[in-house]
Amino acid sequence: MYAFEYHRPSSIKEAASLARKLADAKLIAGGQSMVPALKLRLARPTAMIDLNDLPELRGISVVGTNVVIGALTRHAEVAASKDVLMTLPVLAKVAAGIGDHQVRNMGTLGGAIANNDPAADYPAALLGLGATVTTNKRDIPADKFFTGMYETALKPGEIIASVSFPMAKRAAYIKFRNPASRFALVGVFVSETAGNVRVAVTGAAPCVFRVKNMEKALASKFAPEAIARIRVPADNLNSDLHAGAEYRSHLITVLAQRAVEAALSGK
Amino acid sequence: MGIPVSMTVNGKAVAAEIEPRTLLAQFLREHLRLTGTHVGCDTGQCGACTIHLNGRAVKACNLLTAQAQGAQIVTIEGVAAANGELHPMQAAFRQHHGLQCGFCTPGMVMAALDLVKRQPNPTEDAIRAGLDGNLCRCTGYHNIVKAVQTGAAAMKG
Amino acid sequence: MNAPVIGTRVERKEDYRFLTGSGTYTDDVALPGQTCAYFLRSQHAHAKINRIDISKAKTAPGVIEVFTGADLPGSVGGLPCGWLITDVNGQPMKEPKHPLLAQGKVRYVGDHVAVVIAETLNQAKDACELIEVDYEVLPAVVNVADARKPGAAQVHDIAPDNTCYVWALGDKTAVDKAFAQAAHVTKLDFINNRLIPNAIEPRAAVASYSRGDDSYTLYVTSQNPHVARLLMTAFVLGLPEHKLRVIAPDVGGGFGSKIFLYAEETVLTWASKQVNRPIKWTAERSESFVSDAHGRDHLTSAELALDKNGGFLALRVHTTANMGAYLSTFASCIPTILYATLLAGQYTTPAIYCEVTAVFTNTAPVDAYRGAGRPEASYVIERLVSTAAREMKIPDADIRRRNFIKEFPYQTPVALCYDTGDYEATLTEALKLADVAGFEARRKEAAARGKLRGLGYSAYIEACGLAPSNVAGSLGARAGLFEAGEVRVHPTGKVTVFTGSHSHGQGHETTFAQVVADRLGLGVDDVDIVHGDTGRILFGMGTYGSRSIAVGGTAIVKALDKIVAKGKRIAAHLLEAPDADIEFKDGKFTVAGTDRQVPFAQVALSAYVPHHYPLDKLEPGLNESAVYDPTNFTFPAGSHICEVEVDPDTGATKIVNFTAVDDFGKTINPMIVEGQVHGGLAQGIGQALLEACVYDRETGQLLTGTYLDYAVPRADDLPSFKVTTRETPCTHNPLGVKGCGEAGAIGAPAAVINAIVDALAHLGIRDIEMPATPQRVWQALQSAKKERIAT
Amino acid sequence: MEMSGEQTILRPQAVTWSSITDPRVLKACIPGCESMDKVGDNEYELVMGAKVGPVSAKFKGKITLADVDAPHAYTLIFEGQGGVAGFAKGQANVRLLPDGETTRLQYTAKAMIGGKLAQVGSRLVDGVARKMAESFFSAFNEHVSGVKGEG
Repeated sequence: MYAFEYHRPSSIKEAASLARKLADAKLIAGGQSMVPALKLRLARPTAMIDLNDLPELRGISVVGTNVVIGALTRHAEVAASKDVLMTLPVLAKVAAGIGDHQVRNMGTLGGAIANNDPAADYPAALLGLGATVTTNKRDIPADKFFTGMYETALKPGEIIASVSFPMAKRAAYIKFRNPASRFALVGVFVSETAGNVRVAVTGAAPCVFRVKNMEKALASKFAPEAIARIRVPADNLNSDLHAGAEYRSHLITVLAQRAVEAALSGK
Repeated sequence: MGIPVSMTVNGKAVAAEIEPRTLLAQFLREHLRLTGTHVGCDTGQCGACTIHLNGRAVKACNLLTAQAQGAQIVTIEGVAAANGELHPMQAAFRQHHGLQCGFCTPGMVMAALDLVKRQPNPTEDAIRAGLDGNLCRCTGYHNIVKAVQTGAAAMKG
Repeated sequence: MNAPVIGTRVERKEDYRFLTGSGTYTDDVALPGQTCAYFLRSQHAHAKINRIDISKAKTAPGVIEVFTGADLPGSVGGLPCGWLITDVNGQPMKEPKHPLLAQGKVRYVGDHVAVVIAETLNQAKDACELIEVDYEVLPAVVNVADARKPGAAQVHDIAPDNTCYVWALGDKTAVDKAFAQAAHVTKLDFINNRLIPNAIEPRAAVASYSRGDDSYTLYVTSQNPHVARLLMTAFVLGLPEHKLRVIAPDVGGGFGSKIFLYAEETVLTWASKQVNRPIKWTAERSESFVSDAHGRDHLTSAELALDKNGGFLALRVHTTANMGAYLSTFASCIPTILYATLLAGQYTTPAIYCEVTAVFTNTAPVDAYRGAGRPEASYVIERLVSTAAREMKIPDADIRRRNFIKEFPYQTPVALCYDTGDYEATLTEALKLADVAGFEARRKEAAARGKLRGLGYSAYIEACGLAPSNVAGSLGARAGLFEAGEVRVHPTGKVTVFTGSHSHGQGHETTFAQVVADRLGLGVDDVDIVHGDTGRILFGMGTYGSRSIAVGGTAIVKALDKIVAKGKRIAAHLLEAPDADIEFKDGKFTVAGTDRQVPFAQVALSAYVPHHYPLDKLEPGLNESAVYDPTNFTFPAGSHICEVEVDPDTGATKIVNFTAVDDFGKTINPMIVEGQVHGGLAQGIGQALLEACVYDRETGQLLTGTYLDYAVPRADDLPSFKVTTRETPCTHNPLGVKGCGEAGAIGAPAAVINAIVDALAHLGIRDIEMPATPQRVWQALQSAKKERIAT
Repeated sequence: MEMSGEQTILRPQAVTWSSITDPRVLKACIPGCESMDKVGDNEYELVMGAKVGPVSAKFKGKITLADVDAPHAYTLIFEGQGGVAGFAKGQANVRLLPDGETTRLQYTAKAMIGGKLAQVGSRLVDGVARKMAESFFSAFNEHVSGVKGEG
């Protein structure tokens, strides 16, 4: 690991001003992706800005028909939250399947979505539910938030405060794991909210994306067979050691159907 | 340039001035000489370095020491009774031969304790799923699963 | 009378320290004044080094020294290979120099270029980045199939066509003749996938030098510290052997990868004198991936000839084996002596011919990994047998039974002589335990859920207990393969045993204590086992090839024989009876036919307080050692049955049942034996379903260099196993033991793949390459579907 | 993996050609390029920063324009050393096809990484390479056409 300065701001404002001021500084929340990169000397930030003293970024609340989760809330907290389990159980399930148990005890919602790993689970949940990301500056709808591979709409000095998830009539997330990393080889999130169906796919392409033709088919009939013949073309899908684009394309259809089935059965 | 850190480790208050880049695992092993916390990988998968931070299992090699400022830390050295008697979970690992080379063992025991705290009556599947953050290359996990079941039962008793 | 100790599930003596974090692994060792080493490794698979500039690194903060290949004196040799293979033309194998630090060229990603020794690890790493290396990158060859192609990159000038040797075993003429007359021939081509051992403790070393007596101490993660010392002093560094003490303290798993002498510990030992301070190096996992010796990596074409009844007539095997860039310590004997000799399996196949071509590639050296040659052999046989059974419509169990060896001793056509076994019994037991009778019902039930079930068999054999030294010597071994043991009885009758076997998870401290306690009538806690220290132990060849109990254990038994013999003479004196009348049982020396007796502890005390002692006939003290060289290999064997369920929509395979019935001869501690089987199975299943070491075929970059891409099985990848043993005692060692450490890894891969193929066979699929990842299974299903549509 | 793409440049072939061989333009369009200095005919030394998620590396290397067939085609070759992170190589074959007052720019590109980057990040190589190529050529289009390129 290279040497760096360490800062532990006590307010979001201070954190944001440090982030703007310090060139090549990195925000650290749980650090579960950041620390390995540091250890391997694959990152050389001049400073780390630790957000762990910002309790206002933590917590889960139900606001009307939305579940609002603070950016610093750990995956394990979301997975175990009674509020989440009561109002939006699919989100608890997504959180419970991220990384491994120890990672879930450290990793945070804000960290995960700011990192936007192409195979991460939370981006699928945000996009699949049409969630809204609230930063210290503005609200960003999920459709605008994830802009590319490891890229988001966040600007320098912009810090995620919370994410607001609309409750769903029904929803499910099915993940086919990479056997080594346990990230999503392909993960499909399906939801039906008031008059709105969403299908979001992670792991399959450089960035999480929606499958509009599946959404359309499901909007007219929310049943697995409605999408059984819809394929996402392999052209722009990822191909790596573990899965080729063709296989990923196939998995999207299989998993989407399973997600619909699971959403219908409420499991 | 050092930064001050302080925390409680196995019930004892510790304070030190460290380089910001010091990992918690490094701090425990090198500064405090608590070498029961092992380091088996550099990407955060193997779990040999698992400790408890404020009661939750985390990977000490995947944390900056500074992130543990003010925390309550328990390592494998803090699990047995003060007189040296094994904790029921440790005893169960011995009884069921849930360890061979012993290298993953401290992390495995720490993860198992956290698992049982969440699920006092874990099924075999729940144990296997709950140990997803720990690699063991010796046991094939068969006896670890039995040990955790027995340990869980003993912890209730 | 004491309760029996042999054959009981004694809890392990070593566990307390491991469970409380008080074990001492190499990286836990901290010597005063210790420095840190970091190795600069090649990022290229193959490159010429035009120039190395270490000037900036040398003056970096905290740096004590920087060494490159040029700094090693001419007297320092390369890392030796311990086994000479003679090729089909009578020529010795090609043995290119294996330098400690690169000499003008690097030959694999991870090859050692320089070492920086600094006050802290971060300083060593910082300085390493200041070393400037001018590489001229050369084309690389990584794949066995490419190595001998015209125009392939040449790894070593002295090995044309990248060929280390072409070696053969068996009667080619007899095999050709049998094939000509066969009613049926089954042919399969396979890749035995390359694996990375991944002991969870990374390799590490701490070397120190004492100017006072010109001696060295090396703590190292080794399975065989004496061998490391011998090779390092006599063959590489040219140091007096007695001036180096090698200590392998608690070692966190090895699986073969810690048998070998590596560059790192050797460089550290040499450098500790240059800097006159202790030096520590601990591999980071990403270094382990590129620099530990890998395993397997065979490309094989195999054919089985059968008569019309399914009787095996002959087996023909051609294998190309990847040695990697250099010959590691035992690399050359793995795909030959430990592979081809096992090709008879459990069967009476009368004619067998095997040709092995070993090739160099720009990859990490390949050497023994759990099973070492035997898993590859077993895979060849058992895949062929199940494929032949399917083709000839003979049930799996029947074709095996029809060909089992039933009379012992049995001389195979590939050099080995099996002393004993009962293959029928293990198979029958396995069929029962796996509930094969109920399988069809389970298959139907799964089919109703849209899942495909399959059952796979594997009846494996292994040669363990390595080995009679004279036999090994005649086959090219450059070392003996005996083992040493010493039993030191203390004045109070407590015992310390010194063994050359090393324990890195196997539980020797318990198993060996059981052997001693049983023999001397002591409690297990009255016996301590010391291993892993050349300063305390007579000698040792170490632990590998499931040899510890059969060879190391027997050495201890031989020493115990001497203790008991001497004890009898002391007791005879104390009891005033003739030596010949003394019996020893349950810890007491008794005059036969009387109740006059003296307990073991009193005899021990007399030996050290020889007031009433036959000083005219016997030396005081009670300390005996023995060295045992086995007369034959041992032949553990068993039957594994795997049941899988394949999800045809995703290609994912789930192991729903795994049964292993093994015959290890007598078992000392069934709990430990079962644990060894479980661990072996996990690695065998890992090979079959999950693990693959992949290098980029063009560039030689390691693509599976972290746990994010190399899948070591986790708890939820595996089922609970059904494991039991049967005992046909080994006929040629006193304990009747055969060894159990590798069985699981040997038997499991074929069982798993046979099961998957069984699940898919009705769709026209006859093979799946390991690891059978979901994508591979799905692709096989897709091609089968296409073929069915086409025809 | 080889990837390909096309941009429609709203400038004639000759203008497009002179821009795509202009080191100042290249410098402006190569993602993360910090400096670029001519060291020979069609040969430039450059320093560029690359950032992929938590990983960032600075590459020092060389850009060579080979197989130059003015004003139709060339091959752009990049080789960079990223220190402890490893190294990267990339190659793009560029063709300019005149289409009235506009030019169709076609490219095929491939990338290769070595060292720690390859060891840790093989799953990401193709995605990163695709992104780099797309961002280079669309930046070029934007630079030359004065409008945001469409890939």
